[in-house]
Amino acid sequence: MSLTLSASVIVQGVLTGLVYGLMALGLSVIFGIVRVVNFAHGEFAVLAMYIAYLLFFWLKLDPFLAALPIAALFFGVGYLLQRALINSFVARAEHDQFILMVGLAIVLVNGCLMIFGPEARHAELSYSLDSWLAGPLIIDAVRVYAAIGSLVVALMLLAFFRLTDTGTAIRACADNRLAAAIVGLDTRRLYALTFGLGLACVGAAGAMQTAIIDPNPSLAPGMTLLAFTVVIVGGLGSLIGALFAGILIGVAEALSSLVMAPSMKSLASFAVLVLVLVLRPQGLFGKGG
Amino acid sequence: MHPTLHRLLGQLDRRQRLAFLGLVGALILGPAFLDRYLMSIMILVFWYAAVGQAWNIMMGFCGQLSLGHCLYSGIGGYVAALLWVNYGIPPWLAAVPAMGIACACGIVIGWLAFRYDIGGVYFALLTIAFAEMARIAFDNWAGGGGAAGLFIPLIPAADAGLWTLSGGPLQFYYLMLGLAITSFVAAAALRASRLGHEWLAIREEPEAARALGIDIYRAKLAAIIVSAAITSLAGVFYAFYQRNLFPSDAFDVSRSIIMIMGPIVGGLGTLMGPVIGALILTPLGQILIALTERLVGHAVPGASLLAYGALLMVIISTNANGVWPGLSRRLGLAPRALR
Amino acid sequence: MSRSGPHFGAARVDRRTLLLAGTTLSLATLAAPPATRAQAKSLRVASLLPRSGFLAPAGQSCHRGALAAQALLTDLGHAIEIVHIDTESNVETARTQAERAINEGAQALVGPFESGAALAIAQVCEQRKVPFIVNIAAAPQLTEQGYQFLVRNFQTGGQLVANGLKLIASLLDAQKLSYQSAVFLHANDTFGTAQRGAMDALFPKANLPFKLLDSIAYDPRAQDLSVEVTRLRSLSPDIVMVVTRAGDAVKLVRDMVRQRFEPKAIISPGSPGLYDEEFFQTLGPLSDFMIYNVPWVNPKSAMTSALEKAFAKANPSNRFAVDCLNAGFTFEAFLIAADAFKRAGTSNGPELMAAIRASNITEHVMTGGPITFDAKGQNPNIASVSVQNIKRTPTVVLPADIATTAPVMPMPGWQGRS
Amino acid sequence: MLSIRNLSVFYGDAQALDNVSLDVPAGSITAIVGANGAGKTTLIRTIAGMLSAASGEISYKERIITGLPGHQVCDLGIGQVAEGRQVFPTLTVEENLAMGAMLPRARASRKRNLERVYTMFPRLSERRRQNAGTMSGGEQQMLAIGRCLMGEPELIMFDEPSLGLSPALVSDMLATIGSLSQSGLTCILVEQNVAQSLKLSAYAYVLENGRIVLSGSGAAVLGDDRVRQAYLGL
Repeated sequence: MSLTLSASVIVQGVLTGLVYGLMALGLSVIFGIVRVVNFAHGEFAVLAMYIAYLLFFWLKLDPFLAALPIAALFFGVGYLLQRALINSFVARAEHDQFILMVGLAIVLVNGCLMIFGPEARHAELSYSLDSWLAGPLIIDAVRVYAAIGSLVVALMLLAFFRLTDTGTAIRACADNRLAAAIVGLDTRRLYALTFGLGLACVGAAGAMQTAIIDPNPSLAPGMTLLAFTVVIVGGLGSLIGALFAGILIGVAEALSSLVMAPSMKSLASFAVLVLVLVLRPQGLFGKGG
Repeated sequence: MHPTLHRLLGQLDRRQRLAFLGLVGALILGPAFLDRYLMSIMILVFWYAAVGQAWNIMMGFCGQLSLGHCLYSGIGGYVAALLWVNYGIPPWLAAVPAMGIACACGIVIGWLAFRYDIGGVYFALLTIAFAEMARIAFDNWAGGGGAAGLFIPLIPAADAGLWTLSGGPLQFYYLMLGLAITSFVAAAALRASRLGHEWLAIREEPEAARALGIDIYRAKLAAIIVSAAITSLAGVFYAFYQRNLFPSDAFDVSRSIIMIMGPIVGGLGTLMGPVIGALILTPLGQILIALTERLVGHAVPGASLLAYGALLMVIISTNANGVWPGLSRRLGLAPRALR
Repeated sequence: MSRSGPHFGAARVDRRTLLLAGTTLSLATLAAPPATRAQAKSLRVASLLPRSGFLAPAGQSCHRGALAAQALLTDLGHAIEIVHIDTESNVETARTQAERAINEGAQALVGPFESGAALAIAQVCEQRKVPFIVNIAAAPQLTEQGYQFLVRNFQTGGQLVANGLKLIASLLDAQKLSYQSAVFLHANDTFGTAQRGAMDALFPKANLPFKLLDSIAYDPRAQDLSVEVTRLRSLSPDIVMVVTRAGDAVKLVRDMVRQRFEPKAIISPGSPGLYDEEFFQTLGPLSDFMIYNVPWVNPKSAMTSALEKAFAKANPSNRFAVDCLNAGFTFEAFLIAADAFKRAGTSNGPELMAAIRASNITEHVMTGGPITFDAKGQNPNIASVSVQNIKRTPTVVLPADIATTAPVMPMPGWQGRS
Repeated sequence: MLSIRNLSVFYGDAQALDNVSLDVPAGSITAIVGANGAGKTTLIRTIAGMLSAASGEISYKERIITGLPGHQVCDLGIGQVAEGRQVFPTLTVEENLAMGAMLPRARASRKRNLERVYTMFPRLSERRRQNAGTMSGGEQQMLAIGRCLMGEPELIMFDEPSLGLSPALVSDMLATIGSLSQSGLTCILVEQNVAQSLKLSAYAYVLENGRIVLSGSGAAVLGDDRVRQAYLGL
């Protein structure tokens, strides 16, 4: 195995991994703070991908730009969803939340199937197939853009949580739900905001992924599973952790598909998950012991 | 009558006993009234009731959320099918190593998780991870047919029989009914046992359970072993019913999800929950297929599944503890032993 | 149980309504009227296809053929009534729906595009003595298990690969090309793995003029194939042999373009993926010049043009040229049932089945000889042809007697296509 | 200032408060004593809007507040220093304090209140960048009180503020509460140091199994034989 080959595979793994991280950010926010097991995560991402596709199809809007309006739309959807439906499940057991979200996932996927049909849709961007030569390495343009996008989204989230009062209040809710009620934080509103924010991330991630992956209804379950893996490996609620875990898994998968059959590469991500669960259950960047 | 069964029935009041025996009786006489389509549905209902009960032992009794139960049914099916196809070992014998290997997998998972106190969603993810790893392994293992699948050859009708699990729907109707009843009785007996009480204590108050001197690790491990054993036996029957196995189907997350929806919808931790859940969900899916076909025509694939998802959300939103607790109250079956 | 929560009042109503509704529905739909059987004037055939779920793209493509079949067979004077059932890409559903279809009067079953569901349906049909005509499903085991009520009008995986490899040799011969090396890349799913098995067994015996450098299995659920293409590129073969589905074929080509890897030929020895509408729509000019060696509609057959017209009428927004394999085999399955019904004059299962097994249909749409079935229920006369994408349209390029144009080899580079 | 009439609260089937009536006059300390599980914390959480009453009425400054959600109750000026301090462990001291000032009534004067809290507890000022979870129990209690003051409350409910503190710190804590009261704040004090807290209080209620069994001035209750026997072991 040549050095160049390994190097280019690692670069691809890092880029793919950042996209994994991007996909997991929204889940990290929802799962880490509201503690709702959002098993419809991948379905929401696919929905965002379809909307990005439609915006491109009708308005020729670039998916990387469409990320903004879609994030705004998803924020609203998430806010209302939490208020109207999920809030009554916050205090209920995980398995009840799980069934609710599975039901929602089935509705979303089959809604997409009924509207868009089973074939993947594709947004043909002028730069879809661009790549750059960097010495012996070939780097895909869209993956670089998506990786940058995921870093930007992560930074914005981080800034929101660190620098704004509302962001701090949301962290406070996650930190100690009882104390949040005691100091008079409107936890219902904050949870709705958080869920909205989480879905906004999913929306942005989905939109940007449209440049790389073609939306089709059967993508969703794999995305959900991957996002959960990334979030658990990175540590609940840790945004940096999600990005790092995404890269770790991306590189592990890429390298394993070099040394063994590529069809076994997701073995690597599950192996990482098992190792982390056993050795450091709070995740690589999780708090506490 | 078997003493355990006798003791269990003894716990029921007259009305409950009548209802229970009436239900069992009706199911036993079922084939006299059911056409083949309804029987094929009931076969699935029994199967899901059985594996739902097995899952319920782990989650409903002991509080350990497994989302990877397809691992056990898949292993059970694969081991028995491989032994039959390659060595001619009949499934009833092959079920022993099948259950053994499935239990061994359960022990490994339990050992990893319970030693380190991994619970809740983390445990769920661990179980999914193992099921997925099994899927990938079987997908790539040529000896087991790989992704191309493993096929159990058809046996000519003349030689078909119970011993080789190759009979018609009537045989599988009673086989699956027997499986469901067995798992129900096993769950009832376990729940009434010392181990069952330990499980309930662990589910409710793990710290208090520890303080009472309960060996939590051992009790949880027992739960996963019992659950894996029943599920893998069910997997053997299922494999010989369908007569083919594909890793992408046998070890798919969605199979685990379908397995656990019944007990949750029916009433988690109750004995009747998995039964009621299976009786609701499996026919519901079938009804919706036929209904949407009639209402919206055959031109809208996805409509029936969409309605299924929506109804699932309605059921779980309006039934805080599942359907059975409320239903049993209204039927006047005071929720004592059967709940 | 502790006292019920605050929702109890509301839940009670909901539950009761639900229960009531549920009971009514079950009565209405499950207990369907007993079917009028036996000597009906027309044959009722159920089409069982995975039109939702994982296999929906292919299932819907087949379904379009079933829609066309109803019209064309009626035109041809066959008395056939097709009912359409969605198997949801789920083996359990396939099985229960097969039972329901027969309950509701189906006298023959057609479907189901994939092997797992085919086996599930085969068992039902075997027990109920209702003929089952497999439209598409390649697992060799289907016709090796002794099913009496099953016939398959499709090639097995092994036949596909054997014919596919032969055609590759003919292509190289016809174009006087001497390619040195190939890599086999396949999706690690049911079909792909079966093809891999056939390839491993057949390639060493096929005496092809090039070396097989490696066989690479990839995960069809993977988000991209960049690493796989990187591996390919480092091997740098002349020919890339692929077994794909539409989604991953797109990923494969895109990553080849991005990594500027240009093999001299991309040839499928018998798989879908390279000719789905999704592939053409998504890749545009980049979809051109792919070659696939598969059974295809015979462009020189009169019935093919009739089917094409019926297809266009039933599915105005779809191209027959793209759907023709799925639609053609699905149509032929119904044709086989209708033809047997005409000859047998009865819809009685065993008699109809005997007629089906005795089929000898010379006038049909797919390439190859007349439709007949061997003792196992397999049609041995289906031929593969080489089809190449030219200007976003699948075009038969070999064998010469039915080819509409000559193959373009080696494949032009990715850049500058239009 | 606060008046409760015939309040009953249930946890599932269990009745936690049974027909409780009490009055909290403005500008003084009202003590509530009782054994563990008597319903003291339930009472405080019900006033705070965190639990809902089955029957009865709570009025604050002539306004009925029964059924208002917690954050609205807080915004009326009813603050709480909860049992076990309940700080936000991974937030810094300053962030913790900021959370106390999220109420609309306190937003504008946040800066001034922050200075006031830092003057009152210089220790918090020194540790303003430190995570609250890493501080000692006494410091966390200061933080809890400071955070409550950030919301500009007019009524503060203290739930076992001295729990887990050393005797010296307990005295400090009670002194702080006394001085807060002197500055014009109304206080409800739930304490296990019955003698010390009754001495500090103008009024007192004794809660047993969810019922008020005794009430009167702090001194009178302290002098009652039953109280002396049950809570002071005399």
